[in-house]
Amino acid sequence: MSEAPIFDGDLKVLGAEEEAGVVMMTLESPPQFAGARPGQFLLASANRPGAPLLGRPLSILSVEPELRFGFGIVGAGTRVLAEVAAGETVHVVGPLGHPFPDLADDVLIVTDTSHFGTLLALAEERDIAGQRLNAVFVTRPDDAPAGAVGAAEQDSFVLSLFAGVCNDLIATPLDGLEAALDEIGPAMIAAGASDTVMARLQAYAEARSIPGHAALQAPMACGIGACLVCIRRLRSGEVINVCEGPVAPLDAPVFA
Amino acid sequence: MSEAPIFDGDLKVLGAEEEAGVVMMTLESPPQFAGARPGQFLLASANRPGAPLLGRPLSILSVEPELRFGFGIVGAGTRVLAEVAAGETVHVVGPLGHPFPDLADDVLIVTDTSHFGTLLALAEERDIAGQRLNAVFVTRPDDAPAGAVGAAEQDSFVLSLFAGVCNDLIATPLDGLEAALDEIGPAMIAAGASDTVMARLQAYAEARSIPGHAALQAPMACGIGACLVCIRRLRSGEVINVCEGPVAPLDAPVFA
Amino acid sequence: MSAVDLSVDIGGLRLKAPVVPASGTFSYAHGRIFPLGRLGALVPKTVMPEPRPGHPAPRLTEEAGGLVNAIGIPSVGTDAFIADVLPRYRDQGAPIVVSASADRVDAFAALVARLSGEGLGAIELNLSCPNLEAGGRAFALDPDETHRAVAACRAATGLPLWCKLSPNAGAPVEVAKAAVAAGGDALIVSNTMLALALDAEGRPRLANRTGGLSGAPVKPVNLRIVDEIASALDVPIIGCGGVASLKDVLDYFAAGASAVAVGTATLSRPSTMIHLIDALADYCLTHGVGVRDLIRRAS
Amino acid sequence: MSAVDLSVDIGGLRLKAPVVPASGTFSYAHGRIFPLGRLGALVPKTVMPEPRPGHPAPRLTEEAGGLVNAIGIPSVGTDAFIADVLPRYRDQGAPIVVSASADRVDAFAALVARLSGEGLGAIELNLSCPNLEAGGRAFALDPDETHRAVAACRAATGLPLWCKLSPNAGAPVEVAKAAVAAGGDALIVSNTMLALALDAEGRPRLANRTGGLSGAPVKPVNLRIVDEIASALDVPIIGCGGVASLKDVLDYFAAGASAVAVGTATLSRPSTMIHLIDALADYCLTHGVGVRDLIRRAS
Ligand SMILES: Cc1cc2nc3c(=O)[nH]c(=O)nc-3n(C[C@H](O)[C@H](O)[C@H](O)COP(=O)(O)OP(=O)(O)OC[C@H]3O[C@@H](n4cnc5c(N)ncnc54)[C@H](O)[C@@H]3O)c2cc1C
Ligand SMILES: Cc1cc2nc3c(=O)[nH]c(=O)nc-3n(C[C@H](O)[C@H](O)[C@H](O)COP(=O)(O)OP(=O)(O)OC[C@H]3O[C@@H](n4cnc5c(N)ncnc54)[C@H](O)[C@@H]3O)c2cc1C
Ligand SMILES: Cc1cc2nc3c(=O)[nH]c(=O)nc-3n(C[C@H](O)[C@H](O)[C@H](O)COP(=O)(O)O)c2cc1C
Ligand SMILES: Cc1cc2nc3c(=O)[nH]c(=O)nc-3n(C[C@H](O)[C@H](O)[C@H](O)COP(=O)(O)O)c2cc1C
Ligand code: FES
Ligand code: FES
Repeated sequence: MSEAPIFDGDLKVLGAEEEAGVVMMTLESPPQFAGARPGQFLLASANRPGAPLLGRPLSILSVEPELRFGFGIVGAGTRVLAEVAAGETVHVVGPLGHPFPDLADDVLIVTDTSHFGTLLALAEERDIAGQRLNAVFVTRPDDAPAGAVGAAEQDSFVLSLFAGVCNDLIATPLDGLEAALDEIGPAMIAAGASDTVMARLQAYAEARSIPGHAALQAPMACGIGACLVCIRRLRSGEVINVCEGPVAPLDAPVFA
Repeated sequence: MSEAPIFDGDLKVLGAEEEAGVVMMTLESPPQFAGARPGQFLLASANRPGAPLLGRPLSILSVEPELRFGFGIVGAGTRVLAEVAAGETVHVVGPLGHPFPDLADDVLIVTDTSHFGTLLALAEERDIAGQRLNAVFVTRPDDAPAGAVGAAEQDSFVLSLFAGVCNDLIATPLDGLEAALDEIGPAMIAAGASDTVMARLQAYAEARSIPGHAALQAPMACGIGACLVCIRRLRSGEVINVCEGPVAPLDAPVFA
Repeated sequence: MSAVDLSVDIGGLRLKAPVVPASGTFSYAHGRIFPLGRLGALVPKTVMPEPRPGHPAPRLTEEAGGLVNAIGIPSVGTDAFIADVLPRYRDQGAPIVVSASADRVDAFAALVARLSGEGLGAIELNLSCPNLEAGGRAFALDPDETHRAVAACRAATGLPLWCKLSPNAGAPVEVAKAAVAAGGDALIVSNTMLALALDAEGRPRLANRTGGLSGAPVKPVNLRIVDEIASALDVPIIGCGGVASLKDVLDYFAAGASAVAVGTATLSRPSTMIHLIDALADYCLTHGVGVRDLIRRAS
Repeated sequence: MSAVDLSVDIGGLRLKAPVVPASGTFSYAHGRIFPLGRLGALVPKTVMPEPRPGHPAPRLTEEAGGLVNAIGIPSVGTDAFIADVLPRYRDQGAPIVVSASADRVDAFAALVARLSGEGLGAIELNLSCPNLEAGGRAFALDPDETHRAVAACRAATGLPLWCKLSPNAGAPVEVAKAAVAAGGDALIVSNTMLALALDAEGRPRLANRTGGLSGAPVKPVNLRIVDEIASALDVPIIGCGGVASLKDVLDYFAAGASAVAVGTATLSRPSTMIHLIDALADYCLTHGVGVRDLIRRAS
């Protein structure tokens, strides 16, 4: 896998729809993306004057018939990407990173809007395989900043994406996280969410010896392990390059 | 005049039409422009990401009911300005510089495409006053570079602008310049053209003691005499700031 | 806006607003665009002792989102400056700060002495002129040469001296220390960075071959130099280089400046300084802070 | 494309194309994007004698159309580098040029000696590491310290030495002369410019506070330094800083470089070096010139 070819070039935008500050985008799918799996990502940047230099890491949702991903509008990079219309091109580097490792059939997804792409990819893959997963989705306070729209509106749109492909889906504010987890009693967890959520989840899983995997995020430059920009600290004292993940054992990272 | 207020701000584009690599543009006309006259100019820049920092000097054609100017697409600045559509804004500083001084009633215009704006302003003003002027227009070789279009096509479009407002209009290649001038036998000349044309015109006028005025061009930054960027050499050994002209006595500048 | 007190003290001179022109990009003619009295100070183009022509054209080009200029400090010389230029800056409601330079220390001091009787608010020493007594290297590249020039000017005037440094110096903090030790009252950080711009055929775009880079590309560098100097010295600093937005002003303040000078942005949008003063007043009002609270606020 | 001979000689090492990676922005993993053998050389991230963690995150931010980085040269150390990293660069059809650094001269020389037996094409001396024997100022800021470091490395190896300079030096030509006098075979001009980037609250965006500016904003400055050095010295120069387009390559050649190194543009568009090699071949073909004709062509 890690020696597979990586595509680097412009791809035509086939579709782009924005709702509640989230954009779902599809591009032509070049052959290098065949076989890409949940957890893997691409770097995308708008070919527009004034766009940031660096591509933004975004999880791959599916690769056929079209290359599909979705992103929340967060800062300058995603803002200009959101302006790109069908017919224009986007610069793409990928597929990058490694997919989730083998997961239990009944692995529980824990996520929130900030990391929805990576976990939605997993939920969709399992749905297609006829194996719908359960998910816990942590919502934000209504007044949390979420760009132009309200956090509640954005969260509810993202929830609707999971609702279509999950079995049980529990939406809970952060203080209900443990209760929601107790309700399901997971044997294994696949998670990606903001650090506050992850710190509580890590403690919960550790207390109950539940194994799991965490999809990490960090700002990136090269996406392939060359620049050492995308580091996250581990509890061992080491650091890892997120782009060489982005999935790590749930008990490994420091969630500050 | 030189203490009159100068406008500095964005103006809405009311119209923009491109033909043969020449754009005729109209903007809302702020009060500061009232009374601006031929020879005076503005600095215009597109409010678009990636546009050059500095405004480009363009001659004012008319100020009411709309602020009007025309420009050839030459390099980066005029290229992005040509992309601006009605409804967008353009950043404008002006009116700048000083108008032509008092000219004889039968002053002869000598120009070419590179300096058409300044002399077209004069021709239009006299036409409105019911005093059509004669003009000699120096055409370029057909294969001269003129951006995307051919020089012949561009010259003939610019000629049509003069044709509508001039009395006699002689179009001639450079080597016919003196013959064309002889044909008219001007008592006074108002000229603006490329240096090659101007050098020959200066020699012609000097040999015959014909007085005249030259509209100069130079790349600019401030447009008001502060930065000392827009200098041209004079035969006296001094230099002048074109933006404090742009009109100078025909016998003063060095046309290299 | 006028309700907010934006005044700062720059080395003995009180400015009603912490925004001043960068020398060489501003003139009294800007009074046709906005009331000059709104500025912190009026700073004409650098004056030199004798008349001089400056460099041939082309003198300016755009590069990397900034400008590269090689004007070469043309000057009418001190006499004509005092007789013909200076009067146009008087009685505008803002102090006049004259930028002065020379290529020898004694001429520098004589020029400063001469300007002292002209009712100025301060004198700005442009230390980036080639120093003919040290092989043509700008004074501001070297702590010793800077000390020599500033000390001589100090002895020549009682006016506040603002010393304008160069980002081309290898040890800017040492140069800053020398300027202050020699009696400089404030520092302008800083002038342009030596640069080269070529055309499509590999020829220099400027007649002088190299020039000085200004605008957005130099801001992160000058901001770092302000930060280094402010950590090492207690002296008023005017941040200069790439100031175009309120964020740029706040950044220079956070790094340790108490005022900013604006050059390239004035060329591109002449009213920039006024917009910045308004935006700063608005920011102070909205955030309930004084302008002096912004200096090194996160350090 | 392959019909055109783009080869150049850089201080004793023949490169099949005059485009190489800037250390720290490239790895063997780029072989998944393009054939590594097309590059002039393979240049891994700078290796240091001992394992070290580098700076905390955040390590990178965008600013002024470029990047500011403070990675802090994390390294696995020499042993692990030779055992685990270096093998991944072998047999790719391009010479390996290892970028090495240390914070003391003896450690620098020992590292270079150690690398000498590893079949490299050349060793690149990253002279921008803080020099602990001179108060933490980078070697490349000072001609004497540069001479000391390069001379010690020269004595330690027979391989070509490429010396990477710093644009923060006040007298880059003096540093270049020192590097060449001490036995440097080629110069890389140059590393990043010290810079500061702040967030909306005036706090540093990078954990290390300051960082190094790269990309478009530094190009006009590094181009000027290349020009100055090429006028003063006869030594092969690799232009580095803001190379992203064919025009940038041609500019560095015109200023006096015989090759370019590409960093920031590789981060933004990983295949940039390949596109540049193709575009350069195309240019030479169309204009009927050899790549060596482009060096200082308008001087
Ligand atoms: C492997 C991976 C997969 C991802 N998948 C998705 C996805 O499918 N959908 C989605 O919406 N987002 C995803 N992200 C997050 C996405 O990359 C960031 O939201 C985006 O880079 C922000 O860029 P910006 O220019 O809009 O914001 P910026 O202005 O760059 O940053 C805004 C804020 O976000 C932080 N930030 C910037 N980049 C990142 C980053 N890469 N990771 C975490 N924080 C960052 C900044 O520090 C800053 O606080 C993923 C990130 C990674 C690392
Ligand atoms: C007072 C004045 C009035 C003018 N009026 C008009 C007008 O009404 N209509 C019109 O089409 N043009 C006019 N010009 C010329 C116009 O300003 C230039 O064509 C324009 O600035 C070129 O900008 P650019 O970015 O497209 O080209 P650039 O890429 O900046 O330059 C392309 C070429 O043109 C040269 N050039 C750049 N700026 C100028 C300049 N200001 N003057 C002369 N040469 C320049 C450059 O050296 C270069 O060779 C006027 C110029 C002046 C000084
Ligand atoms: C066209 C031009 C002319 C300049 N002339 C002078 C000058 O005469 N004296 C001086 O001290 N600095 C001069 N400078 C430098 C500016 O004052 C200022 O220090 C520099 O441009 C950085 O600020 P900026 O990025 O805001 O332009 C000049 C700069 C430009 C662009
Ligand atoms: C993320 C990053 C990491 C870097 N790491 C190193 C390094 O380890 N060693 C080194 O000599 N230069 C390093 N550099 C500097 C580059 O090699 C190069 O000299 C500089 O970035 C200028 O070139 P550019 O504008 O093409 O990026 C690094 C630059 C960046 C942006
Ligand atoms: S983004 Fe470069 S190492 Fe991860
Ligand atoms: S453009 Fe500034 S002096 Fe003429």
